[in-house]
Amino acid sequence: MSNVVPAPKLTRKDFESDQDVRWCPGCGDYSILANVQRVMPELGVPREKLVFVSGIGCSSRFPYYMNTYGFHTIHGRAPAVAMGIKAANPDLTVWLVTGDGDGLSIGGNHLMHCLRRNVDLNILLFNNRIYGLTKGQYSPTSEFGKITKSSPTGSVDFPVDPSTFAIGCSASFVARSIDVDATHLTEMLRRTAAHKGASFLEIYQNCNVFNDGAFDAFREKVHRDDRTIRVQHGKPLLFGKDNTRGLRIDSRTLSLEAVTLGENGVTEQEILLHDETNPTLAYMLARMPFPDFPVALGVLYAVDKPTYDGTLTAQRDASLKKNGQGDLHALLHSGNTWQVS
Amino acid sequence: MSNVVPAPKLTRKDFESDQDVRWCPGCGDYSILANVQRVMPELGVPREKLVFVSGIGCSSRFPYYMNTYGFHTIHGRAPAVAMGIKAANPDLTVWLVTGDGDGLSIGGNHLMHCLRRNVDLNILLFNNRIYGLTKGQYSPTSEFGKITKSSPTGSVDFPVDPSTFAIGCSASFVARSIDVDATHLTEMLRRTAAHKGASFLEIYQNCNVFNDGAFDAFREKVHRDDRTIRVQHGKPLLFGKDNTRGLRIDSRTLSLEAVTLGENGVTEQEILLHDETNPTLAYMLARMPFPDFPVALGVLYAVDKPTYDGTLTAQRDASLKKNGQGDLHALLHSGNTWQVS
Amino acid sequence: MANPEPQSTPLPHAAKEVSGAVVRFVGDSGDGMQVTGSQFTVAAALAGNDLATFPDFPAEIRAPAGTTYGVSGFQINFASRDVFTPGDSPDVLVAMNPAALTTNIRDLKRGGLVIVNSGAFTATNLKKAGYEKNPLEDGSLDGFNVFAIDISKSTLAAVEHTGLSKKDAERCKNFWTLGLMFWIYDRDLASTIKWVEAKFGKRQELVDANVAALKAGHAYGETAEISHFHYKVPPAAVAPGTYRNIGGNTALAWGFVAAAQLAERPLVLGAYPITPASDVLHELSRFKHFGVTTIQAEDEIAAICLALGASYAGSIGLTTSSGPGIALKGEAIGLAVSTELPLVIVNIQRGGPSTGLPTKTEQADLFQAVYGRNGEAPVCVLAASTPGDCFYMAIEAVRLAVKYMTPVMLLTDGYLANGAEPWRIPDIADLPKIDVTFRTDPEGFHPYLRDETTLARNWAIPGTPELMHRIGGIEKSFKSGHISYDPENHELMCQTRAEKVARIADDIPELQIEVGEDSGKLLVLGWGSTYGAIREAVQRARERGLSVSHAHLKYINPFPKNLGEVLARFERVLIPEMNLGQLVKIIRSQYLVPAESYPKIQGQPFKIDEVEERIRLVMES
Amino acid sequence: MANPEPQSTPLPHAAKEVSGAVVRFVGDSGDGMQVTGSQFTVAAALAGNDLATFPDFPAEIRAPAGTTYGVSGFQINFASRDVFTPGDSPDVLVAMNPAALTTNIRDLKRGGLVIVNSGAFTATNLKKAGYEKNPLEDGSLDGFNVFAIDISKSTLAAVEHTGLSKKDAERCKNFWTLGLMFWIYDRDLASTIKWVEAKFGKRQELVDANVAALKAGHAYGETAEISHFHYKVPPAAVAPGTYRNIGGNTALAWGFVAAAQLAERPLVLGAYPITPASDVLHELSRFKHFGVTTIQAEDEIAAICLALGASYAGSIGLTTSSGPGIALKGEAIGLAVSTELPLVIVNIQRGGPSTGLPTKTEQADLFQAVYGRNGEAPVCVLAASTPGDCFYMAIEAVRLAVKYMTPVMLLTDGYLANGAEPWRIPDIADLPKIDVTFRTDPEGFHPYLRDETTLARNWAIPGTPELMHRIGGIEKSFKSGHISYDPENHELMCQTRAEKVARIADDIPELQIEVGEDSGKLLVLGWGSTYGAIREAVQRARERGLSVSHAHLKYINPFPKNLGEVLARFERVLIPEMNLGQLVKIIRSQYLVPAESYPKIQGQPFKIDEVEERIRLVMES
Ligand SMILES: Cc1ncc(C[n+]2csc(CCOP(=O)(O)OP(=O)(O)O)c2C)c(N)n1
Ligand SMILES: Cc1ncc(C[n+]2csc(CCOP(=O)(O)OP(=O)(O)O)c2C)c(N)n1
Ligand code: SF4
Ligand code: SF4
Ligand SMILES: [Mg+2]
Ligand SMILES: [Mg+2]
Repeated sequence: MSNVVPAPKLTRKDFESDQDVRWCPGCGDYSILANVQRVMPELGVPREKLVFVSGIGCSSRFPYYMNTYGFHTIHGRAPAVAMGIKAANPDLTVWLVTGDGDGLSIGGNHLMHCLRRNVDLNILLFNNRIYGLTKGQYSPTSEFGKITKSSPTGSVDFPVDPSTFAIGCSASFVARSIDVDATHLTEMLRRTAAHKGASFLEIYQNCNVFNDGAFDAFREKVHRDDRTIRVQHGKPLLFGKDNTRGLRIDSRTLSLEAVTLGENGVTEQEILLHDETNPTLAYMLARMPFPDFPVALGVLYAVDKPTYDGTLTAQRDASLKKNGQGDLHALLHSGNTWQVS
Repeated sequence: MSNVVPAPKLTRKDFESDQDVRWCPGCGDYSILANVQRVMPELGVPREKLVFVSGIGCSSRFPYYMNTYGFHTIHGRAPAVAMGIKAANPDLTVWLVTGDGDGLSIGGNHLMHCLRRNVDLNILLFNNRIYGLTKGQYSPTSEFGKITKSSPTGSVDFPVDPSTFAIGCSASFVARSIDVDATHLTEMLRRTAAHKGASFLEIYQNCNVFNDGAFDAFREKVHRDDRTIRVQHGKPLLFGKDNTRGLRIDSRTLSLEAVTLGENGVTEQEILLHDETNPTLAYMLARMPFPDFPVALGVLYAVDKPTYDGTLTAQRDASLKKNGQGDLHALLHSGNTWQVS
Repeated sequence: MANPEPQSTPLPHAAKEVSGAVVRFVGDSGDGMQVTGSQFTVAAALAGNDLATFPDFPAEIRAPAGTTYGVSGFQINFASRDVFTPGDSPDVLVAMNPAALTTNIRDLKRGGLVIVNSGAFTATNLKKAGYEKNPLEDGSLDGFNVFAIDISKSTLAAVEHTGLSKKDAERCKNFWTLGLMFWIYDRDLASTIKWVEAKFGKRQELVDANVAALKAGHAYGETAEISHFHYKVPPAAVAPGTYRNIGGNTALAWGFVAAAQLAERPLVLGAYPITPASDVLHELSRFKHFGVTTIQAEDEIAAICLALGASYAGSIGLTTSSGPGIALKGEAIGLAVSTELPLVIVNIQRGGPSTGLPTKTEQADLFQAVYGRNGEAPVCVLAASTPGDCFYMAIEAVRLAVKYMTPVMLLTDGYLANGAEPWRIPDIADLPKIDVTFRTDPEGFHPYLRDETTLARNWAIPGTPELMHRIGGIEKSFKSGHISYDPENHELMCQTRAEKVARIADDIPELQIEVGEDSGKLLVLGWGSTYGAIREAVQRARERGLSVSHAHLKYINPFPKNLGEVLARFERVLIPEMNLGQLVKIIRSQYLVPAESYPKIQGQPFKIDEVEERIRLVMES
Repeated sequence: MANPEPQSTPLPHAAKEVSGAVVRFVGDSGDGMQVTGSQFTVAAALAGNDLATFPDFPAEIRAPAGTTYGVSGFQINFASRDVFTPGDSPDVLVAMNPAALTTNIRDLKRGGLVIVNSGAFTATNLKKAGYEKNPLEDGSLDGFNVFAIDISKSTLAAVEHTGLSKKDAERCKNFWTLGLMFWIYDRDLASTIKWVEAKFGKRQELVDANVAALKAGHAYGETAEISHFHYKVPPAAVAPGTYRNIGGNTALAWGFVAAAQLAERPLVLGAYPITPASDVLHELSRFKHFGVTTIQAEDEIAAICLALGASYAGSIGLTTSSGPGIALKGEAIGLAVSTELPLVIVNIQRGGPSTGLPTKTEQADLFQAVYGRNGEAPVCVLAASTPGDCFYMAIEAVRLAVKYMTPVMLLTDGYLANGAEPWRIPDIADLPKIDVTFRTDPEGFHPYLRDETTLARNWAIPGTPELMHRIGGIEKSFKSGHISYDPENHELMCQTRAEKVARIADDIPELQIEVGEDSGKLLVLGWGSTYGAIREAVQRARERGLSVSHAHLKYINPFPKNLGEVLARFERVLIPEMNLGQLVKIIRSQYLVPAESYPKIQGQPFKIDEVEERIRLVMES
């Protein structure tokens, strides 16, 4: 141990690849990339042990810009490829980058199965509520009635909420953040990295070309305090300027209420404490209707659960222990054999 | 109107096709088939307006046995085919029969999208927690650690709960029943038929060849009262022999408690009333851990919401009203044209 | 075509008559080159020229300004004679910045005219384009006629009076450029002015500015030394009728609208966006009042399945995609084959394999179309040969699908999809009706009863009293339509499905020789979008006295009945394709003729020169 | 083979020596015919016979008892000479109920021996089987040697002492039957008794009952008039060694285990259950201690993608499926082609199109294997020819995949999967190591650097310091591995990928003539599971003096280098295939020889007779 030369500390620059970044100027993807590159050195994982896997979409170009291993796969299939990588080498740290189309339209099934299996992956879903790369069709997260090239009279699909979906799939870690808030985003990236198992981080990302301003109603500085709530484990669910508003449970109707402290005698006592381990609360927070409620950002849900790759490894080890290293000769000669001489 | 000859009343027999039913003797599918055939005449839909669509699996053989229109499609794709049928002819009543493998493994994505879009379909998912037709591999609903041909040392996948999944997909109707309970099953089939939109009915179904007894712990007569709860809108969530047990909310921990009336001073007052329209309650009921809690059967969730096919039709009508019947000549001559003579 | 002529010095202002020209507009994605090209096209069309156009988009949505990968281009070939391709090498290159110049100059004809916006040749832009020195100054453009004009500055001056911000004002520079090009080719400004007025309607300052820029550019032509370059391209002798310019994807979409009307059935499109097919979805989604329902599905598998469901329910089911998406549809195409339902699958091919070159053209999905399924799963395969032909092939695909109760795969490609040509608008009354008869008679009914001639099974749709039946992907009895595992029955059904598709040959036109004699030394056989290049190349080779003919396949499975005979009448057969030789293999396997392959797989269409050169080589060998 | 001989009356008890026989056991799904057949097989193998077997399962899991669609069968061909197929028509048919009789009697040789359980010929069962009269009584079996024995009753009597319930007791009737068959073919009971003991281990009463039934059946042979039918099949002259009986799917699974050991890399299987491929997943999932990881994926797309991910990470990625599942993998195979990663895809073909005949065999996915992808996406295609050959072809697939960094598609089919044959167990030391070298040197590294000979790119796996790089499905630069939209580069890359697969031809054995001369009148060329039938048919035709030879393709893309020459040395070429003629088209397109197709697509393998007859017809025409 004493002989190990400490690796030189890496910096953000070390995580930049030699390729020109080719997103549209102003795209929210830039900020996410910068924050990921910023957080990477902190995590202490050597670059060669990092793999970024993605599907197809603007967001899925991400791996090209990271100076790590990268696999830009095919549309929707990144979770499956990532799972194969982890099954082959659980030692690698695998990040998966996907979009709302890639991850929830064509790839929804793989995402679901990867979440329920709790494969140890860090999943970043860039939700811009649009198909960017194919130039602006509505996506499964676009609002009902959205007018796009493929829905000139308004889309007829009700959207799916990525975090609610993840909770429905029994994900063990569900969090939400937003491209423009570097502090929050880096914090969420750290939590995502730290969680063992399938960590699902939805990131609201502005596509300034095809869906500009999709999140302005709560992303703009003026609205941020009032229209988002940053949930923190064990802390009261307060929001608004000076934390004057909060969430309370109406236990008759089993639903959340957004209340103002001091109004109608509401006290901080009544405000719910956030509990990351409570699936019901996570479910309610994820799907609060906007703008009646603020948008919940932060770690909505996080519990420990055995990982798929961990169980695979354990089974492999147990089998080795029980049977010893496989003996091909013995296998071929097992059962009935006969000799011809 | 007065000239219309009333159609002769149909009976169960009228819904039996001329094909031999080819499930294993003793399979739970028989009972479901019988109950569907029993309910059909009540619904008053002429047989020619009924279409049964399925994927591949034992359960998916269902359409062959119904004397209606039927389409036995390919593995996992029934929701998409069904959606096409409804888009082409919203006048048809379409039932979709799928299995836990067909609907949740290969077909999970189509199911999700069909639920969130709220396509007007009646979806029956036969959950036997196993792949029947391919002779007994574990399915996405099989319990963790299940030993099957493909998992000799136990499966490494955490299961997905179909109803919880449906709720996560923002389904507008989610119900659960069980093959052996004809009364409950027929009631649920009626409710499923009555709901406009994507009605999702999960039916626990015993595969007596490859997963016999999967539901015995709560299906057996002796356990039924204690280990299942039949939820009914507006009624208290009581269960157990003589309804002596019930579900109460612990609003500190935002979770359900199974309590006994009279014990520790628990009164019926404290027992939750079931509210089909409350998604949070539906979510909690769907995923109650067994055997600490009873298994919830009944309509867990039901709300009205525009249907996909309804909105499509409305848009078609609006477009006709606005633009008049499309004029091909005018279309071809639209924009810049020039004359050569 | 021999223009511009750098050495000659015609009188300024006197427009010299030429037979045609190829012009390419290139600039940054934000420079509005597509609009410029389209407006130039309209003017040429209105002037009666025959023409063909091709835009070339960057793969990136909006690459950073000034980069080479952000260059957007538009090429037009217009002439007083028939035009079949957008042209090989431009006579005129309009380059709005250094990146556009560096990526396109190598294509320009020697001695061609280059118009550059010198205002964009800043140090930063030069660096982004990878220039070490300014090409306008280092002599590297010697041999071309270079006009370096500070178009940015001229535009700003021209629109100053409108009070636009500098940024908005500079945006008008494409109209300045267009004005200059209009002067060079002696075009009327009227149609563009009308378009600007319609486009910017309420924003009068934008109308004023763009019109001012247009006129300023035009005026510039009169005054500068560029006034030597002043041409007139007389109208082409084309068949009388009403014409419009049409792109392949639009023609395709309209063809399906027409087909649905001709069949008097609703059309249901299931599609998932993918380049270069998305525009068909976009276009068709505007036609609800034509009985067209478009569904943006969650993926390509759902898209085809719902189209099939719609067919089953009595609509015309259609699904459109490109290579990777078509790959995903293979299993469901098999279901359509087995259930014998009409279904049209369009593959707008792009560069492969895998994601490949999504914005580039290719013809390498032919094998996939003909062979790419499990089991014996024959489908009818058609290919459109020009943008306008997409309209007719869409109708043909629907006709054959419903008549033979079979999936039909229609192939086009990125080049057809994005390319455009003037198109004589057909008279609706001339389009033949498509007969659709649903089975309603319960007498003796079973779902796999067949028409004796076509072998099509009867189409009995849900909602029809007394015809309730079940279908699916398991083998069915020839006699009852019920599931059957009988060995002989399976063979009979496989043969019947094959024979049914084979019989389509009786119902399609025989193969015609497009150019040249009915027999001879060399037949150049093409399919799909190579039509124009092959046709012109063969024409030119013939003008040089070579015994060569051109025939073009629009029906690939089955082939036209006389294909074997046609092949036999030529000593040699050459097949140019944008792949490594796929049609050639199918032809060889079927007719055992030693057809030769001329493959090109560069994401770019054939040039006429390339085909002509290959013909020459083959004839010499 | 000429046995039983109905007219001869040999002395009872004296076993007549015959060269071999074909026996078919048929009964209800619940009658245990598979066990009976397997035990009979083991005994034949231990007696030194060469043999081949084929089970025939019903499509339904457990059809209602007594129905025709619930009939389960097992056929064995065993002999004192080489055996290559499970035999055409049985000499002996053992039918446990009327449904089994009615569905199988037409296959029996004229004069063959029929043993039926008359106890099962109840009115209900007769009706279920569709008999109006009892065939044991109405003379319809005249011309066969029929022994109607109430096996049910005899079994009950034999096991009465064990105190089993009637239901359990009757279940032993297959062992009674087996005992009788052991007597007829003079087999030793020991191996079966050992098996019964191992199987029922702790439940002594079941051991006792089954052994008692077995012995009773055996004893019955001695006493009844059936004792005329008493044969001895001497051992075959086979190469010395240790043998075992092996089925195709087991051999395949073990081959992959062996390949992983030879390559010293872990194996990762991604699979989704599908008939008839599921057993490979089942088998491989037992081998965790061999470094084998199996993942039951959510669908076939995930299955191949995770196998590809595993390959990327340095394991041997494998995915197994059948037709419809392979159709779904097309897009991902393209990604494997583009990223040039080693990947083995196994297609255990079944009847198509679509769901088709899932439990039946077919070879109709050849086109899909060779051509079924978008773009120019060449993959290496191999085919195993016998159950035991599956072992070696699995190793070969892995060898070529890792050596050439390419996806390899290995084709087998339902017939190979479920069929079995005696197999000489290879010495592990004789199996050649598979060399896998990962790139570790950062000097001059880029991911698409190639080996000059194989053109394989270097395999640089995550975890390797300093080699961080990005790959994907977009076209890459030949020179740097970065994304490239360059036209010439795309062509170069397409050609390189094609050339790489073509070069595999330098690394595989030349095509050998299996039977017959190196040249002559007719070459019968086969591929895959038709090996045995073709081989025997050619042998027989040669015995009748015809100039015919047999060659068999195990490498289909690329073909062996000498294939063209071999074809040229014969006047005619006949290609029997279980499809409508797929290999024949590929051969014709490549070599322009007028190869003739002999298609059979009935879900059933070729019979030797059928091939022999066709050879005769061709030779006469
Ligand atoms: C099989 C397949 N289908 C369709 C496409 C076309 N396609 C590329 S990206 C994309 C959607 C991208 O949307 P999203 O995942 O939200 O990513 P974004 O571009 O918005 O970041 C589609 C439909 C494809 N590449 N492959
Ligand atoms: C594309 C494809 N993959 C796999 C299969 C094989 N297969 C048929 S049914 C089935 C699973 C059936 O399970 P489930 O849906 O639970 O139905 P059950 O038989 O249990 O009713 C599978 C894997 C198939 N037919 N098609
Ligand atoms: S299209 Fe939208 S998401 Fe894509 S790069 Fe541009 S701004 Fe970003
Ligand atoms: S295998 Fe199971 S699910 Fe399928 S028919 Fe038999 S009992 Fe029913
Ligand atoms: Mg998006
Ligand atoms: Mg199941």
